Formats: sequence, structure tokens, C-alpha cells
Amino acid sequence: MVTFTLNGRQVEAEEGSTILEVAETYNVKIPTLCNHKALEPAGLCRLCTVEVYDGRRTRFVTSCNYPVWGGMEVKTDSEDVIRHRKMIVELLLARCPNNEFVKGLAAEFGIEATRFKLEEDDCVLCGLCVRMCAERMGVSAISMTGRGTDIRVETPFQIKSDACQVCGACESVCPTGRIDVREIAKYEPRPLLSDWEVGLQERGAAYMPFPQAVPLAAVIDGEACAHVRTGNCGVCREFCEAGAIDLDMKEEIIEVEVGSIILATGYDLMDPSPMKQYGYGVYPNVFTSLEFERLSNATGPTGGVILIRDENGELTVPPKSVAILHCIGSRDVNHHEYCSRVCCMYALKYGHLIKEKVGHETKVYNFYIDLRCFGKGYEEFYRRLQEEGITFIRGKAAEITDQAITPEEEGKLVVIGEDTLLGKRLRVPVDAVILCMAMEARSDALDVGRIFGVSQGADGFFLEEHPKLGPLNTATDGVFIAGACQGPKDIPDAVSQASGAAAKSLALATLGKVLVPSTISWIDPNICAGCQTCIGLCPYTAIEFDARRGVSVVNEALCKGCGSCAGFCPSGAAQVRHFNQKQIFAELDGVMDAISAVGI
Amino acid sequence: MSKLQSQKDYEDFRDQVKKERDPERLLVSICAGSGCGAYGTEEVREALEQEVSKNGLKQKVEVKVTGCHGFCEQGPIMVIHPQGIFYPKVKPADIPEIVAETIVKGEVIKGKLYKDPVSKKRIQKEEDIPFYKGQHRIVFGNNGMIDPAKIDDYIAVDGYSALVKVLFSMSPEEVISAIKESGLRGRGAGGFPTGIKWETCRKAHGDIRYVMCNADEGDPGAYMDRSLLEGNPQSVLEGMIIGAYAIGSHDGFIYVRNEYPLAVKNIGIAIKQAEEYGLLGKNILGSGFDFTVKISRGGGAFICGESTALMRSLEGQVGRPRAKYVHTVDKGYRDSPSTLNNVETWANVPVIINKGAEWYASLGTERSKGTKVFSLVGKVRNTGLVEVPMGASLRTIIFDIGGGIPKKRKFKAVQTGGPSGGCIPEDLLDLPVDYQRLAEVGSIMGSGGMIVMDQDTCMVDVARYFLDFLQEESCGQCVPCREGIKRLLEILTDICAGNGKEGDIELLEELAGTVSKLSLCALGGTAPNPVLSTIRYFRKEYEAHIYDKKCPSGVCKELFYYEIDEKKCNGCHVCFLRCPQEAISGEKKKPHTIDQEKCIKCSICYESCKVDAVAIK
Amino acid sequence: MEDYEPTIIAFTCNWCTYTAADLAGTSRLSYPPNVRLIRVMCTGMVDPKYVIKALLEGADAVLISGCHIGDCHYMNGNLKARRRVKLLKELLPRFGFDEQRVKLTWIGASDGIQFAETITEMVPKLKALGPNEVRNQMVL
Amino acid sequence: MAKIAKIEVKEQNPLNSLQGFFKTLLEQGEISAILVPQHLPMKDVVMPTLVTDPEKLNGTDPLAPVFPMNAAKLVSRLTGKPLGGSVAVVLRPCEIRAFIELVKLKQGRMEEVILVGIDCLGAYSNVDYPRFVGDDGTQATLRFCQNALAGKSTAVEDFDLSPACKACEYPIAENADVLIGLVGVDINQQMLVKANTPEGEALLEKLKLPEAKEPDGRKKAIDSLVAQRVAYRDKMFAETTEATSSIEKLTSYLANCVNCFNCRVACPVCYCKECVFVTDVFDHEPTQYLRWAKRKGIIKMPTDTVFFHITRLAHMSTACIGCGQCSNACPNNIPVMELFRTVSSHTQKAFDYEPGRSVEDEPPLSIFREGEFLELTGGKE
Repeated sequence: MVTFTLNGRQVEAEEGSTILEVAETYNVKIPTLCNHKALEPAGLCRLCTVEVYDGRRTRFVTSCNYPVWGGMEVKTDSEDVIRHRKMIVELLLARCPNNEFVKGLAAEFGIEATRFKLEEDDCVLCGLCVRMCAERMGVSAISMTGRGTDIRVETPFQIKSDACQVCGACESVCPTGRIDVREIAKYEPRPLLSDWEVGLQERGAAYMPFPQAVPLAAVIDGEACAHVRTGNCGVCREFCEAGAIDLDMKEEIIEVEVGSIILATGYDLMDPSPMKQYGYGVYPNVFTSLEFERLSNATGPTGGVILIRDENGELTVPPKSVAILHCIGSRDVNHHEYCSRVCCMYALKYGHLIKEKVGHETKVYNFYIDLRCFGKGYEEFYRRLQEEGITFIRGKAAEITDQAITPEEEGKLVVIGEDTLLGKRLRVPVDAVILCMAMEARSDALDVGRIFGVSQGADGFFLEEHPKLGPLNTATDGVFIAGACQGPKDIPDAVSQASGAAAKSLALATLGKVLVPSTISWIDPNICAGCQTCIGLCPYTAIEFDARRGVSVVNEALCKGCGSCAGFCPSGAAQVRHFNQKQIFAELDGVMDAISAVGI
Repeated sequence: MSKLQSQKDYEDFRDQVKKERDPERLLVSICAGSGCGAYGTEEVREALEQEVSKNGLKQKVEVKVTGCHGFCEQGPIMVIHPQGIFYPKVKPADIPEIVAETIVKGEVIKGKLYKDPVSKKRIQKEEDIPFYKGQHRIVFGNNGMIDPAKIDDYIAVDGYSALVKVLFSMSPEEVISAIKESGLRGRGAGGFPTGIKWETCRKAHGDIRYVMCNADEGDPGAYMDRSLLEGNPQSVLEGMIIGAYAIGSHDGFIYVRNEYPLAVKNIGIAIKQAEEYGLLGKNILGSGFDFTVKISRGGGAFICGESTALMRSLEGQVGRPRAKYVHTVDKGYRDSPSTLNNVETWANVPVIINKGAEWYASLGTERSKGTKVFSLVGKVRNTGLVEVPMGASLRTIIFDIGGGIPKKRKFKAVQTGGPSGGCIPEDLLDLPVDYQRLAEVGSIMGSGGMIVMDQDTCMVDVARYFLDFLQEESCGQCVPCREGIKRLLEILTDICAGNGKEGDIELLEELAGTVSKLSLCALGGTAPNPVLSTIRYFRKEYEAHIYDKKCPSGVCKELFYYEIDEKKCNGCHVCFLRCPQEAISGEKKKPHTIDQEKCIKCSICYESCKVDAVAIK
Repeated sequence: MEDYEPTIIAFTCNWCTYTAADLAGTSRLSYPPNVRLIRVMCTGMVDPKYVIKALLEGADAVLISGCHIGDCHYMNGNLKARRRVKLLKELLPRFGFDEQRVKLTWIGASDGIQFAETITEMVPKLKALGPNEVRNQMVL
Repeated sequence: MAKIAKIEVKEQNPLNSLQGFFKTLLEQGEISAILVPQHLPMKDVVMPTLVTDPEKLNGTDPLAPVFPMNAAKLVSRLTGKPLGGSVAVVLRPCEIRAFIELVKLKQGRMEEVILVGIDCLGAYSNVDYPRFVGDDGTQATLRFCQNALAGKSTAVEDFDLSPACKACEYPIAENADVLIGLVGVDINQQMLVKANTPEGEALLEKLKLPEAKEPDGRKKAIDSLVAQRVAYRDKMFAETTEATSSIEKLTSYLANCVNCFNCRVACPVCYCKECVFVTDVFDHEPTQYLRWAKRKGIIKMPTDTVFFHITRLAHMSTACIGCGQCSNACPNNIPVMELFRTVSSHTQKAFDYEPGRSVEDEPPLSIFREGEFLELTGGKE
């Protein structure tokens, strides 16, 4: 620790720290421009200059990189210091008289005009971008080229850089907004879209997964994070005051020994893009149900204000009319035959929300096949919405178009369908359309199923052991399923099933032991020749060799009864109980006898 | 040549070399420094050798091509030993006569001797010439006796005896304390006490230490380091080895600008020869001390003479300075402790070791010891390299040694220390030149540049000129230096163009203050010196430019015109004939006049008028 | 031989093809009645003897059917079965058993349709092949 | 490069010299015993003997053209568990190959055993050998060797070498530790001793035999011998394929089978302690016989004969090394060897498996891989 005087006050500081750092801890403000927490101080802008008196003479040093030492006297805002700083700012203002940032800086220093000739630049040559690119990103796609007054920030030979990794770090630190990564990079920057907001919002490589995440902690997208990809950057560490970021954390495989497993992997929302007739992806204001969910959510991209896209694609306009199309992809022989179960009720909810949030004059049209409002209070809710003035049209919408044929259709989306109750063809112009997409099995259900030994039903969802007797069980003992991975279901159903699955797991845990199936292998020691081939074939390492007796022995706790051993054992020493050779042959004889008796 | 492996090996060899040299033997030394070289040394040498062999004198006469003798104004210089006959401005055509008369007969050719412009007398010996007489040449003295490509020549003048002394009878601490006691200060620009620098570096934490020689001499008109490297590279090398021994370093670099091809070549030869002799490399002279030197060629950026920029350049990065709050002696090249000294500093080291710190400290002033080499250029008769003890007055240097201002012009100012030095006026001519005094009057020692200016020099234009140089040579990193110099230059350019306005001088002063105080490195720190010193001593000239829109020295073309004084003009018609624009009219023997419409102010008439009838208005 | 009805003995794994056959039934899919299922826990437990014996007893074809590769409830039982079937396919044709009389398929639990199709495809082919000659031989 | 030495033959009696070699082996080879065939007191019997006393090696005759049993089974017994000393076993190539198969099936171990192989010129069947041997077994052996090596007929009266030997493409025991070479060598002068493994080289080192080179004619002689046997074999394959091409023909082929299971007992690679066909799996219910008979109208008794043979083919045709002991052992002269070798040629090829080649090769049914035999399921996994 060293002690020195800071603006007349005795202060203490760690050896090796800089004046700027110490001043910050003592709440002494020193202006900076080229300083950045994540970068080595360079002392280029000289704005942080302070006066240091060493007992003999006064010197002006840059506080960002001047290390403190005991006994020195530092003045951060002497008249001279302020005068010099003002001159620096005035010089910058002369260089960039039209730049908002520099104008703001000048205003802070009370400078209205500069006494020097005006230039038209918007780079203050603070070097932050260059240093960020070199020091933190390890790329040096840009650098300060030239010398003296010719110095500027450029890519080598002013050619668009293919070394640039389009990380945008340069842009993010540029105070004046001069840096545009598009001018630097050879490749087009790609925005990172938030999964949680179904692509309606951008996010950084480090982000909060979603508002109600537990634990509510930020995550880093390894595929986008420059540090993970290249070992560089790591700037976030400098900014996290809690010191919570550990970029050296490695992906690790954690082996957890458990007695049972509950699969609750959820569902995928069907992608409407291939269903060209609905124009998803073509018309900006055709939304999927999940997108609309985010649009109406208080933590969503619009903060819960229901807005649709303007001509620039920004969410700014409240809709005057909305069509909600039920059963898109479900109850459809071309896609999924099953009913997705939840759409009717959320569609009703959306109607209610639109009326409530956008205004009662907003028109809401539901195009439905049937409204399936089973369940407590559901039918009542339906009735209430009818009273709220929502239009229900029985008939599945056939097409969405922007081709107007009447003046009132101009600039609108037109839903083409049929009111089957009236037997009338309809064209309904609206501002926005919500597609109630089918819920479908996760795209990776096959792989997940393989890992856990769970089959998929014809619809792709995980297959329960038995629809009535084993709705939570799977073909694999100890593996249970809950929620939409088993089939479309709404929240109360998912919660019920999950509770059941949890109870099943707990029941196993409480018991502390499981009954092994009787269908397991047994090796007759009197017959076994000890060739040990079965040991190599056993997928569960359930067979051991008893060297003393020279025979292989089945560990009954490990054996699952697959019969890999029995399928090979030439002497028949290894047999699966209930499926032994004698039984199979008897079965075979029986079958053949019976066939010969009846002819087929 | 097998390696010298002990002190005795060295001494035996040195004695042998000396024995082989007959002090009475005829030796013709021709200067091949860059100055003389440009005047045609090579042709002179060829003619001489031809003539010598034609006369069958090859065995009798040794022709030696040496480094710079310093008196560049008079090149090519030839000195004939043992008599020490000094022939300036030798041309190939002179050779037959010189051989016939001086070499064969031993006769002096009076007409070819140096004629002192002040006393108008012919002078036979080098040491009697005023230019040399006033000097004290401890660093440069041997240049005339050494062929830079022959290490034996250096050893013959006791070269490397200092290294032997250090290696076999002194501890590194003793070497450092000798250097400290000698009072040697860095000759590059900073003037930092060399011994303290070495001591700090020796004590700094680190396994590897480096020593470096700064030969990036960038000041326009300065060439003492160049001449030393070209003429006596072994002395620099010996200094570096001694320094490395004292500091505990085993790796050295010489950072030399690539625009000095002869220096690069000669130091390269010197390194190779020293290695062959076992004076450099592994286990030097069997002492167990290892030291190797590599040459790094710089691209010629002025800023690369700055220590941190130089080291970055050495590391392969762009040569830009960093803040020196952590000193390079602690963390320099590759973050290891590094000692950087300039060529002249290194060359002083063997002298100090050989002659003793006390002797060295007896030269110079209280806080500036030893001698300093200046490159004396500009409006002065005897341009060349001048080595004088610290404390010699400007007057001694410029008038006694330099021979004063030619063409009867009046002395106006001298700028010391290169482009960022200050301009010192006539009334300070008796100022003893040392680090403190120069600083006190607003200039710097720099690396020893000295530009003399006469009455025809516009001081505003001078300041503008140097800032123009500095604007380009600034590294451009820090705001005050880059933006500040640019603006200083902008204002000066306006003033020179007649667009000066009230307040400009004050703005210059204010801005210069910020630039000098806030810049990151010494380039910015000293850059305003030309402006500030000229304002300080020649404020009136500024005012004349701004308020009267006049350039009293007749330099700033927008601000004066030439006029022929009818009373003085004798109608010699010379100006009429020489004017490229045919702007002068008048009959012979009658006063002439200048047509201002046609005049482009080229100054030819002004220069050529014998009766000073052309006046600046 | 018009009224010849081939007999198929199918060794089906408990987790996939047996379930698929069940699904075919509960789905009311119709397929020829010529197949008799012998349920095994895994195709990996099917001893080549079973196939030989079935053919020697007069079955016209033996179908071994289990989970798709990678889906095996016991990880890799089907891989082992595949090698054994390969052996049988080399061995049995030496003695005049047509190669088509031993068939290996992978039919997942949800593939009721595929099970029905497999049988539906097999029967006419076997009819074309004619009955297994062992039916009329005195050997077992 | 294999190391080659020679046994110098004195008095034109290679057998004596070979016996001398075995003595040296036992005395200097740091081994505990030699397993080697020897004429037993009964004049026409040659049986493997386990010898520890060098003096008891006088009757050894590994060159006798007979091998009443495949000695691999004996070596398996010797090496199944640690033996406590190293033993040199003098074997025919087919015996070595059988032993290698048994080692894969953990029925024997390579440790503590030095495999000494001798070029095999073939053997007569157990029944024919006494007719061949006459009064002096040793002389008969020498006579046989000279004849066979000279390429002269080995046929005697109405019999010749057993078909298995005639069809054997492996006369040279290349995978023995030490190989004694006869083919292409003038055995009245010398016999080759070749070390194929580091163990063999170490042994040869100890014996200090004179070094030798492989005679120029040896490779050619071997090639010619193999070619002759391959020709015989291929003819045999063709005949057997035809003779068993339908189940009806197979039944006739095996008609004499009485379920004595001698073939499987004699088979060196049929390693089961107890054959499944003698377990209770085949203790059929009496009523079952009646049901079978009812189904077909007639069944041959005993039942399960064809089933037994096809099953045995399924179990071990991939491991069949073709020694012919099955045929040798059949009381009813069923050409079992011919059937097995013919089928094996297909099953071994299917798995690209060559039995007896190396202990590193894994038996086809003991392993499995992803992505193989996709044609079985229509090219898909």
C-alpha cells in the first residue's frame, strides 16, 4: 500500500495501481476518452492528464497509466490541468466539429467554438477500435496507418478485411460512431437473434436466457462468443463487478447416478414456412402463435404493447384488425392428423388481449374448424369473448394474400376462406394474421429416444408404456415422461403429468430398491466351456469369468435379459429365463403342430 | 586470424601490430566520410593509387581510406603523414603533382594548402587550422588514422584496451561507478546520466537484459553518429561490449537507419571482424563473458529515435512511443530491462575507461562533462563536425572554429538540437553550451545539431519550416502532438502568407504550452521549441508579419518586395542579365528598376548585386 | 399348388417389431394370416438353431425382425443378430433352402404399417417360390 | 527376417537327426518337456507323448504319416491353465491352426508353449496306417518321406493319403514359433529350422545350430505341392456341393448318421464341454415324436441328425481348419470332412475369416460392427 496526496487529501492505494483507478475509488472524476476498462491504458488522448508534484517539480502525466507512488502530490483539476484539457477538447472539436459525441464533450468543457480552422472528420483517433481488435480480439483487422497528421484507422491497403471476424467489438467501443464494421469486414455481419423472443429481437453473445430464468443468470452463446471461438476478447470479465464470469469454464460431461429419469423435453412449434398459402415469411405481419405470445407479453420485445411491423420491419404500429387462424398444420391430413389441443384456448386469450390492450374497436376474426373448449371455465370464457364482440367464423382459412381487389383491401392482408355456417365465401382484410401452428415432436426426439430407450409413436411424440395403464412409464424401466414430449397438452395437463412422473420417481427413491425382471440370463456351469465370448458380447458387462471354475457367470443385478449371450452360446449353457431353448423349441413345435392341424 | 583467447593474446597481438607500423613510413590518409565521399574521394583514391604504382612507390607509400575528418566543407581531405601535411579539396587532377612533389620529394605544395579565410594565411598542418585548433577531439580524434574496415588499425591505436581492462581487472560495479564518476550524460538528446541508467538496468528484475545502440540519427543536417559509425565503428562496439559487461547483458542491437548504407556496411564489417578476433561473441578473450550484437536497420522514421518507439520497432511493431512511466531500463525491448545509448555515448565509454573517470570529469562544466560533437551547418563558413569540451561558448564554435558567417552577412540566430530545438539570438552568443544553459534559454542540446542562420533568415518561416517537418514525423498517436503541431503550423503558415491576425501570437503560445506539456513523448514535448524560442527572441518579426504584413528578412514572399536603391545602383547590369523573368529594366551605368508585376521574388538580383542596391521592402 | 399357404415363423423383438405387430392389430390393419410370431426379448437372442429348426420342421420362411439399428432396447442386440443372419444366409442355401426363406427386417414400435406391409409382401413371394421341400421330407 | 538354421542329417537318416534335435531342444532349450508323436510299443501305433527325459526320445517320429487325433486338443489341455514350465509341442500345421482357434476361445494359452511345426506331407487314415506301416515303423516313415518329397505316389495297394490331407492347402506351418522344413530340401543332407517369432528366435539362439539359407527350390516345391492340393480340393468342393445341393440329397449324404457325435468329439475346434445335442434340450417328450410323425407321415429315427449337422456347421464351420479327424472318427464312413470344408469355404469367405491364421483375428460371431451387411435389410440400417 502506498499513501499519497490526491487533491490535498491523503489517500491510500495498492502499489501498481494507476492514478485514475485510485481516483475512481475516491470518487474523484477524471475525464477520459481513450481509456477503456478492457484495454491496457495507452495515454493517447491525454484528456486524463493530471498534475504530479514530486517534491521538486510539477509534471503533467496521464492518470490512466501513471502508477502511484508514496508521497506524491496529485492534482486532478488544477487550473493548468483544466486549461490544457480544454485545449485538447478544442483541438478535437476543430477536427470533428459536426460529431455529436465531440460536440457533447466540448459542451461538457464549456467550449462553444474552436479558434482553429474546422475540419470534417468524425474520428478522434482514440485508437479504441484498433486496440480492441488487436489486444482483445487478437485479430488486428484494422490499425492506425500512416504517421503524423496522416494517421488514420484503416484496414491494410484499404481492402475489406477477411481477417475481420465481424465481431463488432470495434463498433461497440467507438465513441464517435465513426466505425462501421460493414466498411471493415469482407463478410456481412449476421445479427444474433434471441431464441426466446422467437427471433423478434437481437441479443448479444452474452445474454439473459429469459426473464423468468432460474437461476436468473446470464449465459454466453459459445457459438457466437469470440472468446469461446478464438480464446480472445473476454471483455465481459472486466465489466462484471461480481467477478462471476469464468471464461475458462469448459464443457464437461457430468455423470450423475440416478434411480430414475423423467423426460420433459417439450415440443416444437411447426414451421409454417413450407405452407406457402399462408405467406409466412413473405408478409411481415403474418405471425406464428408463439411470436404473438411474445408480442403480447410484458417481458417481450415490445414490453407487452401489441404492435405489428411498419414498412421498415420495425414493430411500431398497433393493429386495427387481426385474424387468428386455427388448426394450421394440425387436424390436417397433409401435415399432422392430431389436434394440438391448446390452440383454441390461447386463440381466445389472444382475442381477449387484443381487445383489452389495443382497444375494443380492434376487430378480431377467428377462423376455426370447431372450438374445443373442454375443461373448467373454458366454455364460459368462450361465451364471454363472443360477448366482447370477437368474430368467430367456422371454416378453415384457405389463403392469405396482399392482392387487393377492393379499395378497403388496399394495404391489408386479405384472409380468404369460407363461412361454412353461412355457406359463403369470404375475403377479410386485416392488418395482421396469427397462425395457430401445430405442436409437433421435437426434431431431435429420435436421438433423445435412442439415448433413453424410449420409442416414438406414429405422431413422433414419445410413446408411453400403455395409454391407460402406464401413461407416465416408458418401455425402459425408471424412465418416465411428462409434458408435451408425450403429446400436445396445455399447462394444467403438463403439470399434472409431471407431478405424476415425479411421484413415480419418488416412489422408487423411497423404496430404495427395485425389482429386477425375472427375464435375465443364466449360464449353466456344468455346460459352460469358459470360452468367454459372451463376456465380449454382453452390452451391460453383466458377465464375469470365474477363473477358478473356468466358467462365465451372470451378474443378475446388471443383466437386462437381452440374450446376446444365449444367441451365441453354442452349447446352450447361456440361456435367458423364460426364453430358453427348450421353451422356444416347444413354442415352435406348438406353432407348427397347430398350423399343420388347421392348414395355415 | 585465430581468436584471441586471453589478455596476453590480445596484448601480444597489439604489440605486434604496432611493431609492424613504421611511424616514419609515408602514409596518405584520404577521408571517405559521406561529405568527402560526395566530393569525390573514390576518384581521388583511384588516381592516387594509379600514380603511386606508376612511380613504383607501392612499397614505400601506404594509402589509407579513413572515416570522416570532420572538416566536411573542405572535402575531399588528404593528409600526408608523418609530416601531417593537410591538403583540402583534392581533385584527381592534383594527384600527379602531389605525388611528384610531396610524396617523392617531401616538398609541400603551398598553393594546395588550406587558406584560412580569416587570416588569409596558408596553413600546412591539420592541427594548426583554426577549425581543428579550437577542438578537443577525444571521440573523433582517431578517425583520420583508421580504415574502418580494418580492426587492426583500431587495435594499433590501443583499441580494445579498455575492454581488456574491464574484463580482466574491473567488476561490473566498478565499471558502472567509473561511468558515474565520469559524469557522462546521454549524447542522444535526453542527457540522462549514463552510469545511473546502467546501474538501474543492472538492478532491474529480469533474466535477460539488452543493450542497444541508437543510430537512428534523424535530425536534418546532423550526422555525427553517422560519421562515427562510418569512421570508427569499433569504438562504438567496444563501448557497447563494456556496457553489456557492466549491465550483465549478452545481447545487443544496433538500430541504424537504412539511409546510412556506409554506416550499415562498416558496422557490419566491424562486428564480423570483432567476432573473428574473439572480441565479440562467446567467451570474449577467454574471460567467460558472452555478448553478441545484431544490426537492425530502421526505415528512417524520425520518431524511431525515441527510445520506446525504437524498441517497438526492434520488436517488429510500428515504431510508436509509449508512455515512459515504466522506464525502459526496467521494461524495454520485449519487456526486459534494456539500456539504450546513442552512438556517441558508446564511443565515449572506452575513452573514459582508458583515461579514467577523473580525467574525463575534468573536461566540461559542472553538470555536463566531457566533450560534445556538434554538426555545424547553415550559414557558417566551416561546416563540419566539431568536437569541443562541454561549456565552450557558441561564439567559439561558430566564429573561432566555424569561421563566422560568410558573405559579410550578419549572424542572426543559431538553432541547436535539431528540428525541435530553439533558436538562440546574437546576444546569447557567449552562452557556454551545456545541457542546463541550453534549456534555460529555451533550446536543447539534442543530439548536437547546430544550424547557423544569418540576417536573411525569417524566424517565422524557420519556425514554420521545422513544424512542417515535425508534423510529418510525429507518430500521430496523441492528440496534443498530432492536432497541436498541425494547428501551430496552420497558424504559422497563415502568418507567413500574410493572413496573420491579432491574437495569433498568444494562441501560438497557449497551444504550444499544451503541446509541450501534454504530449506523450519528447517529440511533442519539444516540438514547440522553435515557435516559442522565436517568439521569445524575435517577437518583433512576428508582429511585423501580422500587423505590418511585412517579412523583414525577405523570405515570406507575400510580405515583401525588392526595390533597387537608385542611389546605390551603379548600373552594372548584372541583375538585368540574371533576372529570369525579365522584370528588371534599365540601361548600363544608370539605375535600374524592378517591375513588381513580373517579379517572382526569386532573390537572384538581391544575391547578385555587388553594391547592395537591391533592398527588401 | 394353388391352395398352398406359406407359413412364416417370425422371431420378433419385444420392444419394436412385436409392438409394431400389436399396433398393426390395434390399428385394424389387415395383412395375410400366414405369420406366427414368436416373441423374443431381442433379436440378439435368436439362436441360429431356431431358424434351422423352424425350416427343418417345415416353415416356409423365417422372419427375424427387431428395432432399427441404433434403436435397440439393449443397445446393439440387432447388430449381433445381423451377423448371425448373415451366417445363415451363407449356410442354408447350400442345402437348397432359398435365400428368401430367411428374412431380416427392422421394424420400429410405431411402424405397424410397415409390419403389415412386410408380411403382405412376403406371402406372394413365398407362394411363387413354392413350399419348403422339407415339408415332405422325413428328416427333422 | 526370419532366422534360419539347419539340422545336419547324418547317415541319410533324417529321423535320427530329428531325434537328436529334440534331445538338444530338451537339454539346451530351457524347456520342461516336449510333446511329440512317438511309436508306441504296439508296432503300428503312433501317439503324442509328453517327454521330459531326453533318453526317452528315441522312438519319436513326428514324420510318421498318421495322426490318430488332432493334438491341438491335447495342447489345449496342457495350456488351459498355467503349466509351471515351458513345453515344446511338435505339431502338424492343421494342429497348430486348430490350437490357434482354441486359444481364441480361451481353451488354451500361448504362454508357456513353443509351437514346433513340421512340413506336413499328409497322413493315412487311422484304418489305413497299420496296413501301410509294415514291421518297421521308422523305416516306413523314412520311405514315405523320401517318396513324398520326391513327388512319387504315396498310394499303397487300394488306399492313399486321407482326402483331408490331399485337399489341405496349408502344408507349411508358417505360424509355428519354430518350423522344421522338409519340402524342397534334401533331407538326406539337412533339414531347415526356421524361427518365425521372437520366441522361436530366442530358442534357436540357445540351440546353437549351424546357420543356413533357404534352398532355392523350396518355394517352388511348396507352390507346386499347394497347387496340387488346391486342385484336389476344388474337385472335392464341386462333388460335395452337388451331392448336398438339396435337403433330400443332404439327407442321403448323412443317411448313415447314428448320432454317435464321434465327429464332434474328434473335431479339435468343437470346444464345447457338452454338446447341446446331448443336453436335455433334445430330450423330447415322447408325444412330440408322435406329433412330428403325424405331421409328416414319416420321420427318420433317430431324429435331429440333419439338424445336428447343420447346427454344427453353423457353430464351427467358420473355425474349421480341415484336419479331417471328423471323417477319421466316423464309424459309418460319412464324408463329414468334405461337407464341412465345402460349406466352410463359403462361410469363412462371407466374414473374410481364415481360421488358424492369427490369434489376433476375432471369430466372426464373437464380434459385430455398425454399418456392415446392409444388404440383408435392403441396404439400410
